[in-house]
Amino acid sequence: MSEKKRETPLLDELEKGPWPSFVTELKKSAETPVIQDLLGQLERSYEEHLGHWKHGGIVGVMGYGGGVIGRYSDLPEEFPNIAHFHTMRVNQPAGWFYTSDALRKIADIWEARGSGITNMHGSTGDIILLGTTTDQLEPIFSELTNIGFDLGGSGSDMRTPSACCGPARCEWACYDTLAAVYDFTQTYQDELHRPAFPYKYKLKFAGCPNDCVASVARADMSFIGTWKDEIQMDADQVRQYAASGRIDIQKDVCERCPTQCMSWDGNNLAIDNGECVKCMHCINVMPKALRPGKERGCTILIGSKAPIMGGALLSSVFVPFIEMEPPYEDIKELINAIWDLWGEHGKNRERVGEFIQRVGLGNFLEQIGLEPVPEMIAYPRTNPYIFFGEELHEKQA
Amino acid sequence: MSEKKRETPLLDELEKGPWPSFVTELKKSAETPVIQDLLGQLERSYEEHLGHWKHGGIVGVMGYGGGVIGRYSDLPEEFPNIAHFHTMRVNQPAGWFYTSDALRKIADIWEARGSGITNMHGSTGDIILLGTTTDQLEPIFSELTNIGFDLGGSGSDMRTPSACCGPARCEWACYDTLAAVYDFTQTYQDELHRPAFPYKYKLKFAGCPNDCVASVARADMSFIGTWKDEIQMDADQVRQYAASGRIDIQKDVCERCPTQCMSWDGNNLAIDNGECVKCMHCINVMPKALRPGKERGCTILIGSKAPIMGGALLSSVFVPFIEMEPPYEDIKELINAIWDLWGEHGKNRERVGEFIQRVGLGNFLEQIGLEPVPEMIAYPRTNPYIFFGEELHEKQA
Amino acid sequence: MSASPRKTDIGPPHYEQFLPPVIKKNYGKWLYHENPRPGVLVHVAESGDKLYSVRAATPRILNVKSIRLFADLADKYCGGHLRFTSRNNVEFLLTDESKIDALIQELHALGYPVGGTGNAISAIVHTQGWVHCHSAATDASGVVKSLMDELYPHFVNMHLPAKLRIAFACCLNMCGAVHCSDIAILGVHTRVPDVDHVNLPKMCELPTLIASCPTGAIRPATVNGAQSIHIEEHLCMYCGNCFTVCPAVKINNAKTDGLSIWVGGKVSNARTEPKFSKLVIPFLPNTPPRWPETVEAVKHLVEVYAANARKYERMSEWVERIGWPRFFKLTGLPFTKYHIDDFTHAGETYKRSAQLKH
Amino acid sequence: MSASPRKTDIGPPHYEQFLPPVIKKNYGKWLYHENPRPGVLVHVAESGDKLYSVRAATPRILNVKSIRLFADLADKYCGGHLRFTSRNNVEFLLTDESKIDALIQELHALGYPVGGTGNAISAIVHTQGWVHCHSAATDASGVVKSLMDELYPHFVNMHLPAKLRIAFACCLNMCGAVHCSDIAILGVHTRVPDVDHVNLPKMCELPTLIASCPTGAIRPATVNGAQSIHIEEHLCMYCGNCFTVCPAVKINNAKTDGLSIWVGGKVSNARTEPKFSKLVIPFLPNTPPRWPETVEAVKHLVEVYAANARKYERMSEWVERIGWPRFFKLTGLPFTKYHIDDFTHAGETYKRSAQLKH
Ligand code: SRM
Ligand code: SRM
Ligand code: SRM
Ligand code: SRM
Ligand code: SF4
Ligand code: SF4
Ligand code: SF4
Ligand code: SF4
Ligand code: SF4
Ligand code: SF4
Ligand code: SF4
Ligand code: SF4
Repeated sequence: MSEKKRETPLLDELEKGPWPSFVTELKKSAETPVIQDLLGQLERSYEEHLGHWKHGGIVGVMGYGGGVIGRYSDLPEEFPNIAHFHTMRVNQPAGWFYTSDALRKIADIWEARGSGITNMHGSTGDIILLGTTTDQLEPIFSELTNIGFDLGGSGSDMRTPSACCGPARCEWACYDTLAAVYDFTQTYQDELHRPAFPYKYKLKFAGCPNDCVASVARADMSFIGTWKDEIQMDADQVRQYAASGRIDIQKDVCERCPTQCMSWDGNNLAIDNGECVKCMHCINVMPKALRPGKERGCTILIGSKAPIMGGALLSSVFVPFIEMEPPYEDIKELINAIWDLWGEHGKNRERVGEFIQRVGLGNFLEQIGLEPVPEMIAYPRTNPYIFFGEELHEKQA
Repeated sequence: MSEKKRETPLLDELEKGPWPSFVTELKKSAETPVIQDLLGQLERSYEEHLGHWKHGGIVGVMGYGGGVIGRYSDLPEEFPNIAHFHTMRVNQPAGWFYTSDALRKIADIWEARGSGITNMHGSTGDIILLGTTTDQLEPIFSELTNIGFDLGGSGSDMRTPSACCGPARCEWACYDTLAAVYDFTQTYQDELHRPAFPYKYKLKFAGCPNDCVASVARADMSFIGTWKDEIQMDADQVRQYAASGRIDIQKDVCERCPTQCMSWDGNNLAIDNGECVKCMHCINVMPKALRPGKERGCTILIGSKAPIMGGALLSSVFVPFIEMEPPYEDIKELINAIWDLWGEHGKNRERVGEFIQRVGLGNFLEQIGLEPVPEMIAYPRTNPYIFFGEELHEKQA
Repeated sequence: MSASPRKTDIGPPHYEQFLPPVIKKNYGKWLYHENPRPGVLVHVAESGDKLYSVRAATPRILNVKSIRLFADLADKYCGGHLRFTSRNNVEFLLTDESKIDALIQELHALGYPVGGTGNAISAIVHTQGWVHCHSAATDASGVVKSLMDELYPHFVNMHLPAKLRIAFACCLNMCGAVHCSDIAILGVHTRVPDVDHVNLPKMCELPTLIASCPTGAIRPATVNGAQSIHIEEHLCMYCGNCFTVCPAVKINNAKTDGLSIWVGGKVSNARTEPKFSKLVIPFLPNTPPRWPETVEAVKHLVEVYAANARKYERMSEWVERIGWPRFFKLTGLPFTKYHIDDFTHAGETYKRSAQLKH
Repeated sequence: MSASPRKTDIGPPHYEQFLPPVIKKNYGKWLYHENPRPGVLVHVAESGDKLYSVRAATPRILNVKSIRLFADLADKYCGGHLRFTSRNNVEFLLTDESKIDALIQELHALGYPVGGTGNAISAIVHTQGWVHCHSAATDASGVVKSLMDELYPHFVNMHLPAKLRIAFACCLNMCGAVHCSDIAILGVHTRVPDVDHVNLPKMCELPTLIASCPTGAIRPATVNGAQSIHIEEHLCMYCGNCFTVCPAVKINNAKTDGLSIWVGGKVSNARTEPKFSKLVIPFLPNTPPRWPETVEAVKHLVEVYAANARKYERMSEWVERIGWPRFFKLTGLPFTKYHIDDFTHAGETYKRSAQLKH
C-alpha cells in the first residue's frame, strides 16, 4: 500500500497561496513510505473531519521518564508505516540560536532514523522531532547526545525552560536571559528528565516587561526583567523623535503611560520615575531616546497555565524584585522549597498556580518562608472571611 | 431594682464630646424603668465586652409575618423591664419627608406603648421603634394604622423599599423616585408583610448615577436613574466656572472623565455624548452649567447584598435602560417572573444575586424571557467551558 | 383610637402630604443647587424659587422627646416641614434665607451640629450593636460616637478632597453597608463558636444549621447520645452565620471579639465604578467606652488621605492611583497574610502582571 | 557514533558556541534598534557595530531538507549564524547590510516570505492538530495556513495600529496559549464524550478519571457487570480532560467538533496589564481544507480593528476603550448566552455599575 503515491486532493489545496505550506514540507519527502502514510492518514482526517491518533503505552529512552510523546495511528492496517509515530522533544539551545553546522547534524540524524519532519519549534520551546518508532528512540538519543544535544521535558516534570534572545540581540534585556535559562536547565536536569512532580512545571525567562516569551501566560514560573531606578534618557533624541513627526510625544507617549507619570512641554520630557510601573511603552516607542534604568533585575511571577482544570491563570507576583546573579542561590532555594511543598501536598495534575489558590497564597508563603508584601496582590481581601487561627491572640498577648 | 437609678460610669463617658450622644438620648427618659434596665444592661455589656440579647420565638402582629424583630434579654432577672424588647419596623414615607404633626403622633404612640427610643432611621430605611413587649404589638399597630402608617419588612419577604429625595429636592432626578417607591411599595404590600421568599428582597430607588441610597450595594433590585441623549449644557455658565477659578475645567473635569470624552479649549467645552457613560462627574462639579439629558429613565441592576454567605455582591446590569412611567407594567412583569423563578428554585436563604450566579446569568435570562445584551457584562467569558447543549447543532441544522 | 376597625396593608402614607409648598410647586423643576456653607444647601428652581436645606447631625438613636424638639423647630422655621437623609441626618427645609442663622444656632445649642454636606465626612451609617442585636461583636453607637467626636471638624467643614463615607457594622452581616464605604469599621468574631450541645437539639434544625456554613465547617455529630454538630476548627472563619440560624451555637466572645478596618469602597458611579472596601487592619481590640485604638486608626487614615489625595479623588480613587504598596507605606500599616484573600475568588485578587513600582 | 559510552543529563549545548562574533563582542551592549523595513531589524551597539536580523516565515512544520536550505543561506549570508523566534519564525543574522536584499530575494523565491516585525501580524503560534495529536477538534497547520494566506499582507507590511498576535489551539488544553492572544482560534468539542465501556476497565484508572472532570460530571457506574462510569450530560462542557487521562472516553466527534474565536488577550506589560482573550464567536463549523467561515471571521475582526483602533492600541486596549457593547455593534457579531461566563468566577464578569453608553 505504501508503494504507490497516495492521492491527497484536499491537502493539495493547502499548497496554494503565499504562506509557506506544511503540505509542501511533508511532500518534500514524498518518496518515503512514512510520509506517504502520514499524508494518507491526514487526507483521511480532512475527509472525515476526524483525527486518527491515539496515545498508548508510555515510551521513552532508558532512565528518562520524559522527552518522548508516544503516538499510534488508530488505522495501523491502512497506514502501517505510522503505526508508531512518536515525537521526541529535544531541548533547544538558549534563545534558539544555531549554527548551520549544528542544524545539519540534527537533520542528518532525524532523516536517517525518523520521519525527517520537525517543528521548529514546539510551543514550549523544544525542537520537535515528529514521528519515529520505539526501536529508534535509543539510537537517536545516543546520536543526539554525541552531538551535544539532550531531550526536553514531558509529563509531570520540569518542562524545557525557554528564554527570549535577551542581551544577545536586545538592548532592553534587564538580565542575562540566556545565562539564566542555561544555568537553571543544567541545574535541574534530573527534574527535567524524570517526572516526579504532581504535574508539569514550566520556567520562562523574559529580559524585560515586554515578555517576548509569553512567560506571564505560559510558565509556572515567569522571570520578567525589570529595573528599579530612573529610565535612561537622551533628551536630544527625544527632541529628534518629536521633530521627526512620526510620533506625537504628548498623545502617543505621555497620554498612553499607565500611571500618567510623564510630562512633555514641547521641548523637555519629564518622567516621575517613582510612579513608573516599568511597562516599557515609552521605551518601546522611542528606543533611541529611552532605555531601562541601570539597577536591573527581575520580577518573579508564579502560576500561569492553560484552562485545565480550574481555569486558565496568569502568573502572579512572587518576588517583586531580585537581582539575577549566578549562581542564583536564593532563587534556587525558593524553587526547591516550592517543589517540596507542592510535591508533598499538590494533588495529581494540580499545577502550582492552582495549588496556591487552593491552599491560599498567605499559607503558601508562610510554608516556604517568604514574607507577604502588598506587591503580590492587586488589592487586599474584600470579604471578611478571615482565618485568624490561634496566632492572632497569641500575638495580642 | 428598676427603682433606683443605675450607675453607668462607662456610658457616661459617651456623653462627652461635640457629637450628639445616644446615651444622652437614652437618659432623656432616665425616669422610666425600661430605660433604666436598658442603660443597666448596656453598661454591663460595656464592662464585659459582651452583648446580652438573644432572639427567641418569632413575634409579630396578626396576619403579618414581618415587621417585628423579637428580642429578649439574656439577663431577664436583673433587667426585667427589657426581658422582652422587640423592635417594630415602620415603613417610612417616601424620601423620609415628614410634617411635625406626623412625627408628634408617632412619638406619642411610642412613648405611651414603647420605650420611647427610635432609630431615625434603620439602614433599610424604616422608622425603627426600638423596644416594646409582645402584648403591645397589636395596640401599637392599630394606632399606627389609624394615623396612616404601616409596618415595614423583615424576614424572607420584600423589604421596605427606599428612595432618594429625587425630584422633590434634587435637580438631577432622572425619574420620579418618590412616585416609584410609593407605587411599588403599595403594589407589593402582601409580599412586604408576609414572608414567602427564599430570603429577603430589597428595592432601592436612586434618581441618578450618584446613587444616594446606595442601591447598587444594598438592594436586590437597584433602580438608578440615567439618560440617553446629550448632557444639557449652558456654555456661559461653563465659562463662569472657568473664570471663577474655583475649578480647573481641563484638570478637574475633562481629565477626570472616565471615558475622556470631553475637551476644553479654554472657551468651549465639547462633550462626545456617544462615549459618555453617564457617570455624573462633570455635572456634579458644575451643577449650574451641566444637567442630565432630556430622554430620561433608569438602569435596573440586580443582586447586591452583604457577605452572607457566598460573599458580598454589587448589583449587576439587568435592564440597561427603561423609561419609568406608571404603572410600570413591564418592570412588574419582570419582578413577578423573577420572584416565580427564584421562589421555586432558590435555596433557603439564597439571595437572588447568589441564585443568578448559581444557575448562570444566561440561563436565568432565558427562564424569565429576557434577551442577553452585552451591557449586562463587563466582558465575555474567558474560559472555554461552554455548555452548548443540544440547541447548538439544532440551530446549525 | 384602637376602637376603629383593624386596618392592614395600607402601606406608608402618601409622601405628597409631607412636602412643603415650595417643593409641591417646583417638584421636578429644580435647576441647580449650591452649597453656600457647611450643612446648608440651596436648591434653585426654574421658577426662581429657592429651597434652603439645613442638615443637622443626629445620633440616629433618637428619643421621642428629641423628635418633638425637631418638630418644634420645623414649625418655627419651616412651616412644619423636615426630612431625614439616607445617612440619618435631619434636614430642615426653609424658604426664608434670613432664618437660617437662627435655626443653626438653636440646633447647635440643642447639641445637633450642622454640617455633613459637600466634601465632608457625613454621619456614619451604622447598626444596633449591644443596644439591640444578639450577634454584635462590639457596640455600634459607642464606636460611632467616639469616632465622630474626633472627626467632628470634618463634619462641620468641607475641606476634604471629596466626600468621605464612613460606615460601621457590628458583625459580618454588615447591616451598615460597610462593604462599599471609603472607610469601614467592622466588628469581627475571631474564635470558633461554642456549641451548646444540651439546647441545640431543642432549638435548631440540623439541616438548616449545617447548610448555613459558607465553608462547610459544620458536620453532624452525636454528642453524649443526642444529635448535635461538630465544627471543623480549621474550616471556620467565625462569620457567625450558624449563630444567626441557631442561637445554641454561640459566636460572641468577650475576650476575642474585636474590630477590623476597611477602606476604598464606593457606591456612586462618579468617575469610577462602585467598588468594595478592602481590608487594611485585620484586628483591633474591643475597648469600650471609647475604643481609642480604632479612633486613632481611622483618624490616621483620614489624615493620610486628606494630605495626599487630589481634588475630587475619593479614597478608592486615591489608593488606586498610588497603588496598594504605596498605601501601606504611607499609612505605615503592616501588611500580613490576613490581607491576602483566600475565599472563593481569591485568585482574582493576586497581582497578575509585572507592572510594579520599585 | 553510538559506539561511544552512553551520555545522559548533559542538557542543551551551551548557547555561546552558536552566537555570531558580532553578538559575542556586543553581548549586553546593544544601544537601540530600528525596524527599517518589514522583516528587517537593525540593532546598533554601543561600539557602533550593527547587527541586521532578517525574519522569515516558516510553516513551523519543517522538513529537514528545508532546514538544510536555511543552513546554506546562513553560510552564504551570515557566517553560518541563524536563530528561530518564540513565534517560530527564522531569523538570519547579518553584519553586511548590502547582502540583505539578496537574502530576502532568495527567501521569497524559496517560499519563505520576510516580514512579521513591528506593527504587523506575525506567525500564528499553533499546535499539532490532526498531524500528531489525539485530542484535536480540528487541524492546526491547515487552519493556520488558510488564515495566513489571507492575512499575508499584514505579515509583509507594518500598517496595523500595534502588534496583532494570533494564536491557534486544537483543543481546550490550549497548547498554543490562545488564552492570551489578540485573536485566538480554539478547536472545540461540543458533545458529551462516548464511553467505550468495554475497554474502559482495562485502559483507565477510575479515581483518576473521575477526578479529571472540572465540573464533577463523571460518576462511577456499573455497566453490564463491569465497573465503568456514567457522565451527567447537563454537567459536561466537553473539555476533553477525561479523554486526556482515559482514551476510552472518546471526545472527538466528526459531526459536532468545531472552532471558536476569542479576542482581546495580551501578554506584554506595555501600557496595560496582561489579560485573557474573551469569547466572541462560540462556534464555527469544521470545514477543511480551507475553513472559509473561520478565515472570513478572523479577517473581518482584523479589518474592524485596523479601521477603528488608535495608534499603539492593541486589540484589547481598543475594545476596552470602546466597550464590549460597541465591539459587538461594530463587528456585527451576535451576543448570546454562550458569551456570558458561567464557570467558577462568572459573577466577576457581570457589569456591576451603571456606567453605560446608551
Ligand atoms: C507539542 C506541543 C504543542 C505544539 O505543537 O507545539 C504540545 C503538545 C501536547 N500537549 Fe501541550 N504541548 C505543547 C505546549 C503546551 C503549552 C505552551 C507552552 O508550554 O508554552 C501549553 C499551555 C501552557 C501550560 O503549560 O499551561 C500546553 C498545555 C497543555 C495541557 C494543559 C495543561 C494545563 O494545565 O492546562 C495539556 C493537558 C495535559 O497536560 O494533560 C497538554 C498536553 C499535551 C499533549 C501531550 C496531549 C496529551 O493529552 O497527551 C500534546 C501532545 C501532542 C503530540 O501528539 O505531540 N498541553 N502545552 C507543545 C510542546 C512542544 C515543546 O515541548 O516545545
Ligand atoms: C435594624 C437593621 C440595622 C440598623 O440598625 O439599621 C438590621 C438589623 C438586623 N439585621 Fe440587617 N439590618 C438592617 C439593614 C441591613 C442592611 C442594609 C440595607 O438594608 O440597606 C443589610 C445589608 C444589605 C443586604 O441586605 O445584604 C443587612 C444585612 C443583614 C444580613 C445579611 C444578609 C445577607 O444576605 O448577607 C443579615 C443576616 C440574616 O438575614 O440572617 C441581617 C440580619 C439582621 C438581624 C435581623 C439579625 C438577625 O440575625 O436576626 C438584625 C436585627 C437587629 C435588631 O436586634 O434589631 N441583616 N441588614 C437594619 C434594618 C432597619 C430597617 O428596616 O430600616
Ligand atoms: C440627602 C441625600 C439623599 C437623600 O435622599 O437622603 C443626598 C443628597 C445629595 N447628594 Fe448624595 N445624598 C445623600 C447620600 C449619598 C450617598 C449614599 C450614602 O452616602 O450612603 C452617596 C453614595 C456615596 C458613595 O459613593 O459611597 C451619595 C453620592 C453623591 C455624589 C457622588 C460623590 C462622588 O464623588 O462619588 C454626589 C455628587 C457630589 O457630591 O458632587 C452627590 C450629590 C448630592 C446632592 C448635591 C444632589 C443635589 O443636587 O441635591 C445632594 C446634596 C449633597 C451633599 O450632601 O452635599 N451625592 N450621596 C443623602 C445625604 C446623606 C447625608 O446625610 O450625608
Ligand atoms: C524575536 C522575539 C523574541 C525572541 O527571542 O524570539 C521578539 C523580539 C522583539 N520584540 Fe517582542 N519579540 C518576540 C515575541 C514577542 C511576544 C511573544 C509572543 O508574541 O508570543 C510578545 C508578547 C505579545 C503580547 O503582548 O501578546 C512581544 C511583545 C513585544 C512588545 C510589546 C508590544 C505591545 O505593545 O504590547 C514589544 C515593544 C514594541 O513592539 O514596541 C516588543 C519588541 C521587540 C523588539 C523590538 C525588542 C528589541 O529591541 O529587539 C524585538 C523586535 C520586535 C519586532 O518583531 O518588531 N515585543 N514580543 C520574538 C519574535 C516573535 C516573532 O517571530 O514575531
Ligand atoms: S522580552 Fe524584552 S529583552 Fe527580551 S527580547 Fe523582548 S524586548 Fe528584548
Ligand atoms: S515605562 Fe510605562 S509607566 Fe514607566 S514612564 Fe514609561 S510609559 Fe510610563
Ligand atoms: S441620587 Fe441623584 S437624584 Fe437622587 S438625590 Fe442623589 S443626586 Fe439627586
Ligand atoms: S458624565 Fe461622566 S462620562 Fe459623561 S461626560 Fe461627564 S464625566 Fe464624562
Ligand atoms: S450588623 Fe450584625 S450585629 Fe449589627 S445589627 Fe446587623 S446583624 Fe446585628
Ligand atoms: S462561624 Fe461561620 S464559618 Fe464558623 S462554623 Fe459558623 S457558619 Fe461556619
Ligand atoms: S491543543 Fe490539544 S489537540 Fe492541540 S496539541 Fe495541544 S493537546 Fe493536542
Ligand atoms: S468532557 Fe470535560 S466536562 Fe465532560 S465529562 Fe469529560 S472532563 Fe467532564
